[in-house]
Amino acid sequence: MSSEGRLEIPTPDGESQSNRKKTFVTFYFEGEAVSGALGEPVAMSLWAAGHRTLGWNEETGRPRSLFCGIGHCFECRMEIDGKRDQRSCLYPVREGLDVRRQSKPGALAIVDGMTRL
Amino acid sequence: MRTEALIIGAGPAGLSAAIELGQRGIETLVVDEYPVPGGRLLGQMYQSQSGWWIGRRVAEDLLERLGRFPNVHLMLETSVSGLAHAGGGWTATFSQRAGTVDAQAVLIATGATEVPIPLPNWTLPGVMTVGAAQTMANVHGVRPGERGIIIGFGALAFAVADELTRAGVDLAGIVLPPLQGPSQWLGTVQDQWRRLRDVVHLGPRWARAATPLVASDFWLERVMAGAPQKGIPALGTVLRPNVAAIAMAGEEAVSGVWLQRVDRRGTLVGEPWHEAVDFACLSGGLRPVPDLAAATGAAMKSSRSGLHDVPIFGPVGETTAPGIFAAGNVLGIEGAPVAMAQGQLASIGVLRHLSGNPTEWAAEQAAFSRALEVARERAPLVFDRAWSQIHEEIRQAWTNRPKEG
Amino acid sequence: MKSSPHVIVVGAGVIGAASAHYLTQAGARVTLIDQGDIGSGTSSRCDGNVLAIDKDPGFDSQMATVSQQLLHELAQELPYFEYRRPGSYLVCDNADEVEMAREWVRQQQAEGLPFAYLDYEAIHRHLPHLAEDVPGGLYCGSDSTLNPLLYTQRLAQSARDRSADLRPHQPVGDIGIEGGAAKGVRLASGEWVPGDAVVVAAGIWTPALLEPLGIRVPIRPRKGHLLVSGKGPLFGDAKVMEFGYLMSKFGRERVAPPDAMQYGVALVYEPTASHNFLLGSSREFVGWDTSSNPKVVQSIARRAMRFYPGMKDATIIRSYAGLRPWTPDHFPIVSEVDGVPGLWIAAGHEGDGIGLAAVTGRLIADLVLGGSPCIDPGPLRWNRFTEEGGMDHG
Amino acid sequence: MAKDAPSHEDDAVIVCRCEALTWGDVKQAMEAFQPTSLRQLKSVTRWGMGICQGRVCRPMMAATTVEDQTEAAFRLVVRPPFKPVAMNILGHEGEKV
Repeated sequence: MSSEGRLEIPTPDGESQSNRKKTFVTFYFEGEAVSGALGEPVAMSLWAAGHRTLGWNEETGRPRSLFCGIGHCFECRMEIDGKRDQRSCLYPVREGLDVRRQSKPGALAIVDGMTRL
Repeated sequence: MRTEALIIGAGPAGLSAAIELGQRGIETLVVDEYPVPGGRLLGQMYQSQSGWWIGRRVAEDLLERLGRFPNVHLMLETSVSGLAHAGGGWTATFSQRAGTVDAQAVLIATGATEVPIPLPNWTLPGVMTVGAAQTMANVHGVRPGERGIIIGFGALAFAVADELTRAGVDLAGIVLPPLQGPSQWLGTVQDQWRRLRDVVHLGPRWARAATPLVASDFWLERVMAGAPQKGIPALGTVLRPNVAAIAMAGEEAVSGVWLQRVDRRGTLVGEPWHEAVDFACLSGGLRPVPDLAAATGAAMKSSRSGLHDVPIFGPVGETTAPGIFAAGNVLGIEGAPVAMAQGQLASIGVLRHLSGNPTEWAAEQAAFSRALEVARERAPLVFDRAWSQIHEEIRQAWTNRPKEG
Repeated sequence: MKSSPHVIVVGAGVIGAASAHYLTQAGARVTLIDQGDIGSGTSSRCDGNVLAIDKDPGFDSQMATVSQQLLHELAQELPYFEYRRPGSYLVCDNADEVEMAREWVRQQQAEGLPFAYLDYEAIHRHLPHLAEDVPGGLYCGSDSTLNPLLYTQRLAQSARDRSADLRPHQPVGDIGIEGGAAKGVRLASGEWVPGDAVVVAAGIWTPALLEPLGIRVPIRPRKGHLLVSGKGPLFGDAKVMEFGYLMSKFGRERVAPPDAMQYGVALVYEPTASHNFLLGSSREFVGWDTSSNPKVVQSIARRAMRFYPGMKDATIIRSYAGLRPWTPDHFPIVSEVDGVPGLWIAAGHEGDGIGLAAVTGRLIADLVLGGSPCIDPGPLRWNRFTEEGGMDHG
Repeated sequence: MAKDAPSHEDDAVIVCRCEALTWGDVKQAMEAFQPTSLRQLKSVTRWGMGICQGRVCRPMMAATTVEDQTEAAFRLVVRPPFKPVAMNILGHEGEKV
């Protein structure tokens, strides 16, 4: 498996540091098939496949993506297999995962209660 | 589920502690959020005085040793969401699954987090911490982008620059962070330059030769401010000590960075210019993640910046909360070999807590304490010079802590 | 009283801040003192309730309604504090509750209040996320909500803008009585702050401040927990609570799971202006502990899912707990202390401090400065507990 | 492609990424409320109240100036859940799975 989004960092003694014995599987991002290494975090597969916007900030609607890479910042939160707010930098790829960006919440409706009935 | 010891964090500290507990027959559960054990060891690769440090191999070795003990269990993809004192021990709950774990002793080895460098448009996809880039490239073999820039002179900046350039990723160099407005907490330009002293020995031979020259602030300032704008070749890229990143550019993702020259006093001079990059790595430094320790009620040493918040701890990783121990970067940022020795020491604390015998394992404690001192002396990187002073204050606070009864 | 008297308000929670706001508005000089930050006690560990829906017809309801009107005016006058008036709902768990809810609405409508009973079809039309088996509910149109942290700060800010002296991080040592009247307070630092009147608006800390003077105040801390969701889809734009906790008003036993009964857990759902929602709440007498009890947190989550099954996938990002200043008859004390001229109490609002802050602050200003009171202060007198016995104040 | 020179407005820089709070928002709150602790600043700006719970923005907030410099003014307070948790998991903690 080779991909433009992948790289090799050789150790000084010539062994590959990162790309060893990977099994690639298919999962779904917004319904579109994406290839990822089994067990690597979802965000890594998406990044390698060129998908950078992993969600939108709820307040501004602006794109956000992986930031800290190890589960502290929650910027890469996505809906994975129906579960909200999953950190895609931690969540391991498995065959057939359903990965989606979280919808932006709508503005809070301002209804005057005195006129509701 | 019940266990004698619960270790939170499967990095160098947690795994080292688990091995010690494992070989002494203690039922031990190690949990970690990450799908792969090893913590930050997984991405580490740098040259030290004693040769190359390849963290992944260290992790593999620790895991191989751990695998010999059927009494040690590893549970990954597991975030601790609650830790409550119950029945003389602690009950942990988790984010990923219902159910609880009751433990008689808990070792908190939750490591560190990176501190931010805020600059205009830094929320754009493609701006990430330098640790994220390291994880991406070294751990998962994913290319962060075609051309990047490293902002900030934190210790990880140089290791990651080296790794990325060896993998053929083009870098626009290592530049200063902005030092005004929301980034003012990073200190002065002199503070940034002084950080270079702690890593100069990792650079090429000529840079190491320059060590005596930059030892005085007088010469450090002049050398750094007078560097050519295109930078000083280092680690396959260029160090640009008098150029600051002042803003990121892009619409849906990073497309460039705005740079500007900085003078000897840190003032921005001349006109800013734009360079095309599709990713940026922020290297602000590291701070401990002591949240769980604080939540147990353990006495903390709090810092105004939050950069140095740590539990007050004793010689074998004890905190002031009963049955709560800590090891590794959660006690201060000192690197993996120090964390491993702290993990071993904390295992002594856990063993004594479980047996109720506060004096057993004295020979092992002495050996691990020596190992800790050796690891400190040989540390290839000094992450933050404040830690030795803070640790001295903590030693005093521990000695003078109010004792129960 | 002088034309511009100096009033010392002890306690910078929402009640003290509202008192300072109305006192300065009426021309008094105010010193607002707190042992911690502005709004750092119960006012920062609560939700944004401004309710009439759960008030007994009569004085209780009148006090809440006047407060709602005053708040509506404050929202025009002060900078933004996330005030809005979406109304609120009570939802029923079973047929017994439906019967009582109908009765409750009848009583409220008789008082001319904007209440409506909502049958099965109507409640599910109003609240489409409700569990299918919820049999009915009711609605009150005048109920409003706000950000309690910001509201408290805005009130204090308003007082400061009228030259009130804000003294945070100043624990009060004692209240100075000379010749039988309140003359000022001595701070723990030793500083003497003289004043023409002292208003103790210290919530759950009120009894400890007055006890050295032999003045007993029957306020006890009643703990409540709240959960905070992450940003995401909301389950409606208005506050929703369960009717069950009103059942005691009808002398009926509430029917709920054992954990909910044990911790006094009843559904409270409150959407906020930050794309998230709060869930409550619990009612417990467990001393002064404000830590989050995982069992109570769990019980609140379960109770919420009983009414909103779709919440199972919502994310909870933290919990917190506060101590409500409870009184035996659930009314606050807003009154001068008999026999100690110049010494006032404004405390004991249990879970209604945010909602009743406006009327309380206004009433304090009216009473302390000798104006005509905005509501009948009779039912809020401190000596109503004295009359019941147990007071040792000579 | 010609590039516009960047905005040097520090005030527009987001400091709390979760709540999209800018440096200008923080400065405004400092002026309007004169907070005496980081906790009070938090209550009027919402820094640290988002899903990361201040893990990212804490050091930046410490760069603000608040009057009170005592440890109580900046002590770390942590409340469960320490990491976000789905309601159905929270509601069934302690049960066998």
